[in-house]
Amino acid sequence: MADDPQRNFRSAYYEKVGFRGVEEKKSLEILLKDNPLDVEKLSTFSQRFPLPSMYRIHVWKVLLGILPPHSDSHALVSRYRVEQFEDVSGALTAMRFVHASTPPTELYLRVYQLESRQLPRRSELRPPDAEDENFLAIARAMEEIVDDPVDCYWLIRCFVNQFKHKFGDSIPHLPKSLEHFLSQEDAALLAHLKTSGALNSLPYCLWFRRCFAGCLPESSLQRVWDKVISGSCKILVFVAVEILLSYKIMLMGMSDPDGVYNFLSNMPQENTDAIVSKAIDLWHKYCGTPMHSV
Amino acid sequence: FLEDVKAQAKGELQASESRYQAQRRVTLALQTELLQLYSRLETEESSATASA
Amino acid sequence: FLEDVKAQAKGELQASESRYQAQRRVTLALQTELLQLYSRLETEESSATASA
Repeated sequence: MADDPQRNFRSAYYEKVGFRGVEEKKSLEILLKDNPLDVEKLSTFSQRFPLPSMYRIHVWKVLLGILPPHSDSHALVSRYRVEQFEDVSGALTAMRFVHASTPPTELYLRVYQLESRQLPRRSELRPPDAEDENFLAIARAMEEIVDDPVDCYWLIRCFVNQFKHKFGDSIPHLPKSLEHFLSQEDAALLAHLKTSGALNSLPYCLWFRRCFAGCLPESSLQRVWDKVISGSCKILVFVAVEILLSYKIMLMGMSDPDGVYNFLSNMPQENTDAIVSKAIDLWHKYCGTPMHSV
Repeated sequence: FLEDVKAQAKGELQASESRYQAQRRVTLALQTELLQLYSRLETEESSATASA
Repeated sequence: FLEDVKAQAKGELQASESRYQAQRRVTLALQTELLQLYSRLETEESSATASA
């Protein structure tokens, strides 16, 4: 049935205009009524379906542990989270690390550094290093997705920390994994990237350290982050594969690795929703769809 | 049910502790900054005395 | 027994809360000190510039 093109067309269409989402939204609402929330089931839901935008931030906060599973603790814990952020940002203001016109993303970085004991002395302030830049890129994207600054800080912090702790060991292997799946999907493209030397200088940092922050527009990015936050870093590989496949014709015509790098680092912002949809399908095809519960 | 109560309490306590730990880190950062400022002040004062 | 567990959890949370409040008073005091130090430093610096 999955091969029925008519059906595929229809479901793609419904997904686009939001009808298919009605059933999913209902089942998510049922899950969200649980007290305590079943974090496992919420992860599975989020792996399988796109999160309805009205619930996205709430589900992310639960999955990242910013809110505990018990709903009747949410008010208290939210108050703690607000106070913690205000305490630290207030101290940073007193220490003159930040002031009224400091961009929020820089404030978030300083709060994060202070909390993780990495705040440099004020007399030794240096320009952001590679890791700071990764943080800032994720922060800028999160800022586009989340309105409330306190929520935004906590989501960045927990996203970055979870990503490091959970996937830190896997990240270095993702380029190899990309090569593997690209060989399955388009051996000719892979061969071209290899012979031109571009394969070794693809924008891996942008893709696998910043999780496409600054690469995909936020509306597409958040659908990728749904999967990352609910427990998959493999999805990043499939997004990369689909980006390469989408621009195959252009890439086949390029032989300069720097040209390839620059093009992919400043990728056109059209059709990114389709790229992400195809990447999610491909990810389900190779890695299976989580079936239990929901 | 008992486990449930315990889990809930644990969630709240963890958030509260994280808020407390942040205050401790703030204290450390403030102390470092103060120390630096005091030594700067001393240098300035001694050089002011020397030049006077 | 359940009441017991609840009471214990409440006690732990309160202890955490009061530790937080104590630490908070410390950081507020340090921030006040910092503010004073900054203004002293600025006075000294401006007088040093003036006398130079």
